[in-house]
Amino acid sequence: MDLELSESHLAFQEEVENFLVSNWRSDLAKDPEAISVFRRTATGAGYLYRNVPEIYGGSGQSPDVLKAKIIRESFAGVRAPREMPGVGMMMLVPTLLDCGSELQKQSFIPRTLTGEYRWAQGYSEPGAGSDLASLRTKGELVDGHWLINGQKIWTTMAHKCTHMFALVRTEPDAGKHAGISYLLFELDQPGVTIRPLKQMNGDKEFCEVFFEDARAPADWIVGERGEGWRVSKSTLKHERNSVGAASGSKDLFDKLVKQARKTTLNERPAIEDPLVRDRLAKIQGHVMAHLCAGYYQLSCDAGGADAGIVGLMNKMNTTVIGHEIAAAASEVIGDSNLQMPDYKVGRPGAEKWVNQQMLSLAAALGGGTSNINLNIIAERGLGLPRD
Amino acid sequence: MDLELSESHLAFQEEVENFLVSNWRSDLAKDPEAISVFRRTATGAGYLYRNVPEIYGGSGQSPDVLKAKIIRESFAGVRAPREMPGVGMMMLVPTLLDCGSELQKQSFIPRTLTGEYRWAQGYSEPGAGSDLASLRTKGELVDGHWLINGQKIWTTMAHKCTHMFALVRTEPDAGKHAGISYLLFELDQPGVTIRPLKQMNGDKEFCEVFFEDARAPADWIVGERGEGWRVSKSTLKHERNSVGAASGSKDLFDKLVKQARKTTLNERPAIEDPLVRDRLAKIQGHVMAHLCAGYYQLSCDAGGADAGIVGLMNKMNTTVIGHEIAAAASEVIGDSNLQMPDYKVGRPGAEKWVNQQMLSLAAALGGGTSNINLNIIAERGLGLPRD
Amino acid sequence: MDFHLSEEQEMIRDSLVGCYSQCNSDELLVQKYDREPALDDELWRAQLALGLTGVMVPESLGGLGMDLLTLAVAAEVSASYAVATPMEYQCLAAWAIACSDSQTLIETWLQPIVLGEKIATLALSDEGAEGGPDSLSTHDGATVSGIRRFVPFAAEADIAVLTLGDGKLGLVELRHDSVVREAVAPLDRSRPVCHLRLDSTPVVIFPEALAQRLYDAALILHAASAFGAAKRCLDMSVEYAKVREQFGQLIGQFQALKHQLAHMALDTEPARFLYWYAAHCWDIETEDARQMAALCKAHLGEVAVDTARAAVEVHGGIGFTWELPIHIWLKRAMADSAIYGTPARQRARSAELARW
Amino acid sequence: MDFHLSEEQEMIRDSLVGCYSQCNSDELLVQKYDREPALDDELWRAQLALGLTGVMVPESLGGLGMDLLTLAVAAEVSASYAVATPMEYQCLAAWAIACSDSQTLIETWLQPIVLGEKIATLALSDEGAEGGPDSLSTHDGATVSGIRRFVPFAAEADIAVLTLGDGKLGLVELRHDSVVREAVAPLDRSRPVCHLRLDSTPVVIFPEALAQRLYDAALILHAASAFGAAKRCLDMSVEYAKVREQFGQLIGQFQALKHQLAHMALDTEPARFLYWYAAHCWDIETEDARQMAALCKAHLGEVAVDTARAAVEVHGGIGFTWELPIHIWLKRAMADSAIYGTPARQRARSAELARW
Repeated sequence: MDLELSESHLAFQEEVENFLVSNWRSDLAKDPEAISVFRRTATGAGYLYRNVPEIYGGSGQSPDVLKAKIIRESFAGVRAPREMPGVGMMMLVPTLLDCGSELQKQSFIPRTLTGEYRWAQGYSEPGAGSDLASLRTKGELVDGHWLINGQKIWTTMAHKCTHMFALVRTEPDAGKHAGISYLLFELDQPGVTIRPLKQMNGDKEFCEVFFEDARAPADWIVGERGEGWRVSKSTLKHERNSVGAASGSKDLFDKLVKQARKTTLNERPAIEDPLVRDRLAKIQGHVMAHLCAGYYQLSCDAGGADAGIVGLMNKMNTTVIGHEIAAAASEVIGDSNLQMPDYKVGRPGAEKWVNQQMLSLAAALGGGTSNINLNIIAERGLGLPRD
Repeated sequence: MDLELSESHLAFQEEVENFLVSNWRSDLAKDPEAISVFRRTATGAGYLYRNVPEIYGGSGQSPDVLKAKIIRESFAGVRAPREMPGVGMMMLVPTLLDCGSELQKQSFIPRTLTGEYRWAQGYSEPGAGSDLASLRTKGELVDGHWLINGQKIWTTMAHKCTHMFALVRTEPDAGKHAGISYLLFELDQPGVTIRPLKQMNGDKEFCEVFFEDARAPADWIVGERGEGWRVSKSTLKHERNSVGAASGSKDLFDKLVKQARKTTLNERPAIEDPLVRDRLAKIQGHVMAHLCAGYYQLSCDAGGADAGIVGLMNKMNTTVIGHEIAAAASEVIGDSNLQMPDYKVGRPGAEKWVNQQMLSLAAALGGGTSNINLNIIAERGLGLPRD
Repeated sequence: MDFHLSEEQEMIRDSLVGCYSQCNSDELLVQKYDREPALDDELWRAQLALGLTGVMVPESLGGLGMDLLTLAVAAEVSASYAVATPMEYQCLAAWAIACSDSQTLIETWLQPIVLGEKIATLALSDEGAEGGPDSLSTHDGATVSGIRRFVPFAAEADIAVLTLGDGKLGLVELRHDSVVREAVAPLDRSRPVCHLRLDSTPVVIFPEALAQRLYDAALILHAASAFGAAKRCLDMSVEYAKVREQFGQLIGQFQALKHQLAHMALDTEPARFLYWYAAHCWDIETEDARQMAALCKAHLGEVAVDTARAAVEVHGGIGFTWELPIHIWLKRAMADSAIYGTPARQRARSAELARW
Repeated sequence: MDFHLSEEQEMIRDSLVGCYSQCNSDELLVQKYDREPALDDELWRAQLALGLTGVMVPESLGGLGMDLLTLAVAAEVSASYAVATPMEYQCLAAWAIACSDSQTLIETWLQPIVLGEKIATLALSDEGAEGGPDSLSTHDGATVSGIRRFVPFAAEADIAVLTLGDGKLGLVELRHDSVVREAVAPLDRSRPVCHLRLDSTPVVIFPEALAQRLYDAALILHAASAFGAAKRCLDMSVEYAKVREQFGQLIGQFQALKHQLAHMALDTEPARFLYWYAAHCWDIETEDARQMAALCKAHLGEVAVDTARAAVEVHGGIGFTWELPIHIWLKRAMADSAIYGTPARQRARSAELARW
């Protein structure tokens, strides 16, 4: 066991850090043009879009989870821009690399990497949440175009996107899964209406998207007709960020400890309160177990091995820890629970944890996700019989 | 709202207390003959066996939950003997009163009340726990006797009993529930073998009972052939002890508080430890809610009303509180958790809570009882659809 | 021995349900919740018309002469419809003034409050919180200075009854020049709050030391209110489970969800009787009344937040939206849980009051 | 960066599994558990034959020169077969003596312990418990008096390494006349315990202040042992759910049970890596090594008891019997959780060590 980097990875780390010193200054952070240039340079150096071939605008590196981790951490350390965020890069690009036509790869991938195309995900529908395959949005091929009718929901930031990739029922007579195709289309067209959904914390991150004869060119289908379900499952050949979830939990936990140092509870710093200490230490046990399981997964990934059941647990652990932190936070901040944080009037104080208490709920949602996650752990992880 | 007794119940309470002063002295507690005499006198006075008609040895009083509560508490206060404990009085007698033949009532009830007949319950089988109706112990009517073959399990104290009432499959060709009959038989016969099962805490409260051509007279069947399932469900027309479970939880909780006063933790009485205080207060919230719900049920019972969903919750609440107390106790007693209480060498100290930690598990058992209880609360209490 | 509400209490409860289910149906409530947080005039007038304000004022002083249990049941109903009025504070202020043993206070303020001509709120300190009991102080017995955080409906109220330490209560007029009401974005938009800053504000001190009784009564009302939120969240979840389908069946048929709902019910349903009991103990002034107030505030606050959070999860994504009112009860539950001391704080008080 | 066991560690683990699965199969274990609690000679000899005792003794002193992680993995395996030997204590005693910087201690005791000619145990104080660190004291540096509670395998051991406060360690011979070993009925019959009463018992003080390192190592081994119990309970429960039928289907098909098992797995599986990590921190002496030892003892102790209790419930009535060995791991988990400080106690220590 060795948690230190190998010689060659240490050298790589130095190389990345030198690159950043030469190519990034924090005062560029507000200059979109400089950011674009930086991303291009960093891609050229092999640090971004590592899993995307050079012909499509990536840097085409062979997978190395440790290098990926070094890049992630070094870039984050100086707040340098990383890959374009969002489902375009996370989901569509790997799918196109796997199942897209050559034309699709050429037309969509490079512009997604530059951020010119921003993608929304059209999966969930009001009647098809955890049971996604029961979706009803319809696509018909009429005169060389797909005509799309129906409704999607929970599309993250659709109102800021240019395109959508969606699962659409194109073969009404085929079976539940076999009737679905994977279509691409533009969002800025008369047949598409986007309505942001206000969340309980006042933010508007998710949208409903309505289609009335929305149109897509006939060849903007990924895979064949009726293959959409399979296409959407095409594995993400990614440098998996297996410690990502855990280190997010740890960051949040560390912030709560900091809050507890600042906040007064019963006339002393909350961190000195025995109940707060016990509660935080209890959470830290979970956080550290989760993080160490992440080290193990990283180590497995790096060696091409399968981490087994703990590899299925990241989502649930993050959710559970989020709930625990929410409950502890509500005790730490005391009467500040009565106040809604208002980011418009400046940096909020302790009441920002009111927002975290709400956001911790979102993690468990998306249509019974926790229950489905538990099923997966039980069936795939423990080998229990399917229902 | 009024938690005090009415005038008439206060008068009854006084009457009971006077009766006890005249008829019970604690030095009689070890004299079986005196106890029998006392039970007879108390029954004559209308205080015991209130729901059993006089002709079968009871006192035939009309139901009154408050009077029942007064009797219970007054008798308990001076440790006077109450009704014969056990499933004979709890389950068999009400069943016979409901479904038994006149002959059965006359032969079995009076001797059960005096304790001459002590009954074991033959319901569960190794393959039929929470799914009781899948039982397989077989009964055949041959030459005027039932011949019984098979096995029962979890029969409480069978090795100290004289008789058994059992559910037995007598109609192998009928449906799952319709093939079952309710039979009575003697345990002291060659065809019956009783093997006490040792529990994790070392006690032997439960038994396995094996039948090889065990015999019962043909007319020792309660109800008709194939009616056993219905007979076993015959409602207990009892003065329901709806605060019973809750006050048991409260007694246990109070004992833990007492323990926490006595035990030293981090060089001070455990009760002064902020974590212990918080934990105990949290449990007290549950205990008091459970107890107050019991007051409500008692009040409903007294008025002949239905307490609704809380009436279904006593078992689960008791179980959950038992678990919480177990967890708190293990923190209070510290390293005494390493010791098994040994009742043979005298009164155990703090380590008696080790036994409670184990016993709190037994409450949840009996073949998935908690899960079945939750189903009942969800389906009957909340009206959710059955599976 | 009778652990039931009286017929009169049930009548009041039923008439409130009748009133609110019309004026604050879910659709109306969702619309109202989008406006700036403020006192709901329509419902305030409806409550005044029902004569609620004097519920705890003795009959000799023109009130209904009923008990805290009655008001607590009313608070539960108001909570279950997320009614945006300061009625509970108004009622307790009226009670405190009626019991103040001060003719001046009674003559000046009781009738205007009972008639609803003046709006009263409570400015109680959470004894353990930042800026605790000492942050409001009176040196001369005639004026008061300092800060009190999170005073409900302070923007609309005419007067506030304050705790001043040592069991003392005081009354200040909020429209006085010396009073600054600093607006705060409230989590619970059905109960807006301000921070009060007083600077030599004239105060009338109550001759009777009623602060503890008032504080305990407020704890119990917030417990009742928390129960109202929890129960509403439970009921909405059960109803949703009976109509929402996934994988070709009602989600209420999935055993895991069934058990989640059963656990929510196990937490919630018995807790109603704990707040009844605590109110009853307060009413008849039992020895453990103070402890029961703390315990029931702690227990109900925690149960309500847990149940509301569980309800959001039962509803899936839609449960996280603004359009489904479940967040309204979540926020009410969070506020009830935090105001005047969090569950852990109240458990510590309960332990102390139990002489552990 | 490599968070895996080394091949050598895996070999040791596999050879232990091979050994125990034969000598301590469930059937044999259940039989043994009915006897008076005592050291299991057969397994003790098997462990000696594998050369475990010197696992943490430097190669220069004739040991294997391996690390605590290796011993912790061995402790996990021993726990999962409920092996009734003091091997972990023997190994740590050998380590402490080897590091003692005392030629006398090394020459007198190291080889007999490594060869298994002498049996060693640890008599560490749970710093916060009744009869804490001060109950054993040495005035003259040559003798020690006082009580130490719950010393494992003290009835069989020849020597004990004691903590004496201020980071000091001492070694006493238990067969000395001045030592009273008071038998205690152990909860965990696979690890019998005695109370030690010392009255001017001759003691050799270790020149090196190793008490903290020794205590931390013991915490980590008990955490590993707790993990072994938890994992075994989880595995038994999953297997049972795959074979037991009720209502005409495998109970593992019921969603509620599935989720119970998933939650048990969520608690248990990642926790293995926490004890690995804590052992690794101890081995390379990181700054937070002490804190991680406390944290992992607290976390694993609680996880193990919860998981074992859940496993009993999954098994229904049969889970409560003596015949099904699940209670053996429940009791081991309870003992691992309580020894040297309960989870709450260890969390308080962890908070302190984290400088909160």
